[in-house]
Amino acid sequence: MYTEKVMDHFTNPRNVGEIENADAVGQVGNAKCGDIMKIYLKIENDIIVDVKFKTFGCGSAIATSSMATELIKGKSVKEALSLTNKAVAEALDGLPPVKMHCSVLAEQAVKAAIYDYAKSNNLHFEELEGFDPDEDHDHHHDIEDEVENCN
Amino acid sequence: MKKVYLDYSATTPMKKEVIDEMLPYLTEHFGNPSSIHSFGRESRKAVDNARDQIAKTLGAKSDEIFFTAGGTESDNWAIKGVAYAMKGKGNHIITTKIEHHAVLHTCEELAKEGFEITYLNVDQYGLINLEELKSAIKENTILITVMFANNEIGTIQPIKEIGQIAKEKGIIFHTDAVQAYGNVHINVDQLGLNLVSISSHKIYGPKGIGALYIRRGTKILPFIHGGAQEKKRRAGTENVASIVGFGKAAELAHESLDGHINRLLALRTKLMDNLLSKIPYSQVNGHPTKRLPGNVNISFEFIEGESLLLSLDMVGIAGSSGSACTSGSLDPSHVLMAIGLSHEIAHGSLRLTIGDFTTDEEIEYVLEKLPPIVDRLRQMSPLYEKVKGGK
Amino acid sequence: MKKVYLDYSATTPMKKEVIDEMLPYLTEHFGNPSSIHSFGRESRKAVDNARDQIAKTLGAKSDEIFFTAGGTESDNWAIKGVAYAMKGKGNHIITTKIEHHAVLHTCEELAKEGFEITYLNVDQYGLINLEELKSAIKENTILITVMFANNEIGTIQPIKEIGQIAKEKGIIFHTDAVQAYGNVHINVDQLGLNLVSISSHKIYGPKGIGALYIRRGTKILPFIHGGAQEKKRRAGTENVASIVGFGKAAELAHESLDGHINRLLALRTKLMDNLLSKIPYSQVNGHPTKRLPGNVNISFEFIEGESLLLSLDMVGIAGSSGSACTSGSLDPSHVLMAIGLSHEIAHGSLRLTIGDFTTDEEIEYVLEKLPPIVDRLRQMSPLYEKVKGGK
Ligand SMILES: Cc1ncc(COP(=O)(O)O)c(C=O)c1O
Ligand SMILES: Cc1ncc(COP(=O)(O)O)c(C=O)c1O
Ligand code: FES
Ligand code: FES
Repeated sequence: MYTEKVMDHFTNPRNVGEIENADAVGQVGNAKCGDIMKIYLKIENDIIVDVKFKTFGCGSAIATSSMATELIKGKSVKEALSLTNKAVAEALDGLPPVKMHCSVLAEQAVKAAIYDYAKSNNLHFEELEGFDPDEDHDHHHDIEDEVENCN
Repeated sequence: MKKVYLDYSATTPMKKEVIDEMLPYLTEHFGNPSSIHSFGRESRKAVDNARDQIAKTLGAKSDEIFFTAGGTESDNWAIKGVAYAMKGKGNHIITTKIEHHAVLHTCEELAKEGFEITYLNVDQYGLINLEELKSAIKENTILITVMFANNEIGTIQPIKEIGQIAKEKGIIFHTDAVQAYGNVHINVDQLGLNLVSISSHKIYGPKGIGALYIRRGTKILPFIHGGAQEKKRRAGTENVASIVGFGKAAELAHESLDGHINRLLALRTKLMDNLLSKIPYSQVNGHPTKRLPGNVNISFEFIEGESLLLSLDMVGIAGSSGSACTSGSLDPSHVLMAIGLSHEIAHGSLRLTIGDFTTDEEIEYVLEKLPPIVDRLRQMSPLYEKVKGGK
Repeated sequence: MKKVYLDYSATTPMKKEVIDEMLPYLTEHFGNPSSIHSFGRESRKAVDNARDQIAKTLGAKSDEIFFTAGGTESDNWAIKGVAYAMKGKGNHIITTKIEHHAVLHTCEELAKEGFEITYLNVDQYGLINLEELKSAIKENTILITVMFANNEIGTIQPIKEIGQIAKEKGIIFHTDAVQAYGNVHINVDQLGLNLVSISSHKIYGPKGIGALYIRRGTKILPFIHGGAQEKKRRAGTENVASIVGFGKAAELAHESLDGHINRLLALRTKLMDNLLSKIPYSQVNGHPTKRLPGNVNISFEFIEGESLLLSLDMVGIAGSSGSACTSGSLDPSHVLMAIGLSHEIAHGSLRLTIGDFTTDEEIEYVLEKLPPIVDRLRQMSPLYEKVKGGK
């Protein structure tokens, strides 16, 4: 059900861990639907020089966390803010429809970390207008297409 | 790669004797049992023989066994069949919160049609409370349907006591014995059962075939209409080869039941005890003793089931989980919720189910591979940080 | 003893390629397709592949094919599923007098629940009248269900024309194509079909497996409730091996359809023409040309079908009959009654259905054995005396 790339990032996730004295930390998700993602950023001159993550979630959640960190590493904060969940999913050669919501979390986690960065540095990003890292992100599970485990 | 199948509750491989018994009916003996010529009679004999074999395993009469396409159809038939047959008498059905979806969703459909459903609670082990059952019974109660053993946590209900209560009140009692059959002794008379659902692919027989035991005199309407098969109670050309396989599988399971139970129990104990002692922050779900012999269900805190299953799959180990991430709905398993687990704990649940082909070596393999996988996932989990940090 | 099977409409032997394709799924590939581990994924792939194979034979999309336990379940599902889904819009269903019992009895059940059923007449050949259909349509008509080809007399209905009428009126059109499938070209778009029932064991596949084609957007409720299989529309662990066999059988049937039709037609013509010329007081039932290629249905006056079948069976020939004596009810076949046969003529009906393994030599054998049997039975028949006496 998962592409080779997803399985690769699940098996050998890039950038797992924590950054001590991180410049920004973001955590999103809620344990109710299975996903918690935490991202640590080291930022120098507006460039993300290091990034680490921890994830409690399914294979897709772990793989998208890993891919998202790869995609923003070395990028400017601005560029990182433009990261979409679709881009993460595409970089993984796609996700099953029922697992798309997991990639939303990766996007949200990056935003949450930058939100943290903006707050402590008194910066303003219009991309973050209306963004609330503490809200319950509704990564709308599409019940219709999903598979229950009934055996 | 080494392959270790520990998902016997999902489905079982077929036994060689079962396939051998089926093969002639997939090749030369292909007649339709309803035909009166020799091809048909050959098939008819085979179907009758399988019916005898299955009846024997339940202490039932042959004419009380009706073949279906599986456990799901049996459950649908039993519940809707009784509901519609008895609706002149009442519209109240009692079931539990931890039934298989084949029962739960059928009850929900009936609720839409105006039937009233009581869902009994279960305790932390997954057991219903007999007093709660008694007080749930009303004038208009027409059916009690309580599963024999649960597919996720393996808990075995006090079926005999339920049967007694049902009998005293004159209420029809159905049990979904899909998981129990072939793993527990079942005698329909001793247990006071009116209707029993069973399924072949859980007992080393073919998929797509099951049966409903219907005690003589039980008021139940047909569910699938058409030809006059199964004494006009279940239409459709008989699935002869699969019926033959199911009969053989049932016979084999019955003959070796005690040995099977003991063997599975030994392997189960070894697997469960060692996992618990090797892996901190783990807990068993289900009852310590009133449980299916092959069922292990453990929650590992701080990790999520699908990741665990994928990691196990990569080392060739096949299991299942009650995590929401594998369930497709926003919520984790309704069974794990009903026994009072928190969402987090339910998420980290792993079901490993042992069967007749499981070896001691396979258990050793799991005991070697599983702990480091749990550890690796925990290292990645934001939830684990606090604990490590010496909370 | 020589064995000549001429009851292909009752059921068919499996083709070797079909069994070969199934075997791995009866042995090593036994996983439950709902499981996420490698065992499950292997099965899931096989089920998806079979779905593609079948979709292709109907000119349908793969996600419009839903597996069932056979033609009977498909018919039950189609009719009840639409009836319950559409009951807000209307309660009138149009069908025919010559449907298979899977359709007729389901309609009768719905009639008990307050649905209104119109049973269209058929002419002497078994054809419905399109004008009668048109005038039967009412404001509250929600479903037209007309079989593609009849199982007894082989008559093929004007499905395309019915599809057009249904489409114009915006009514859902279901056809029971259990007999037609694999014997007639079927394209769901060209024929304007919303729902199509098919069954594997009529096309050299395994018994106990079938499918319902459901056009995207068709309003239909599930029939069997439970797990989330078949996109939550048909619960129950998938019958993987049989699904694989069905897929292969469908593919084979589709590939060789024209050759199959021509071969059967040649044998059928030989058998029918010779029987008619060799045996006096005999008549063909069904349409001379709009009929299934392998179907022979002849009535021999003055004799009764069961006696004939038994006598044929004693020389190894397997056929069937619409006689009341084989039907278990007091009346002869409702189909033969609907085309206007008298009880006596219906009683003496014999159905011989030809299939892919039928040889010319077998036809010769029947032509040799059948006439003296008919004659012997006639000599015993009191009805025959008058004729002999030169009436
Ligand atoms: C308890 C229980 N009931 C019913 C079923 C459904 O049986 P089947 O898969 O044969 O439809 C299952 C297994 O899937 C089960 O575990
Ligand atoms: C026209 C027709 N419809 C439905 C059926 C039922 O199909 P199944 O035997 O697969 O249930 C049959 C054959 O028995 C048939 O000939
Ligand atoms: S984290 Fe639960 S489905 Fe992806
Ligand atoms: S004469 Fe015996 S059943 Fe017809």
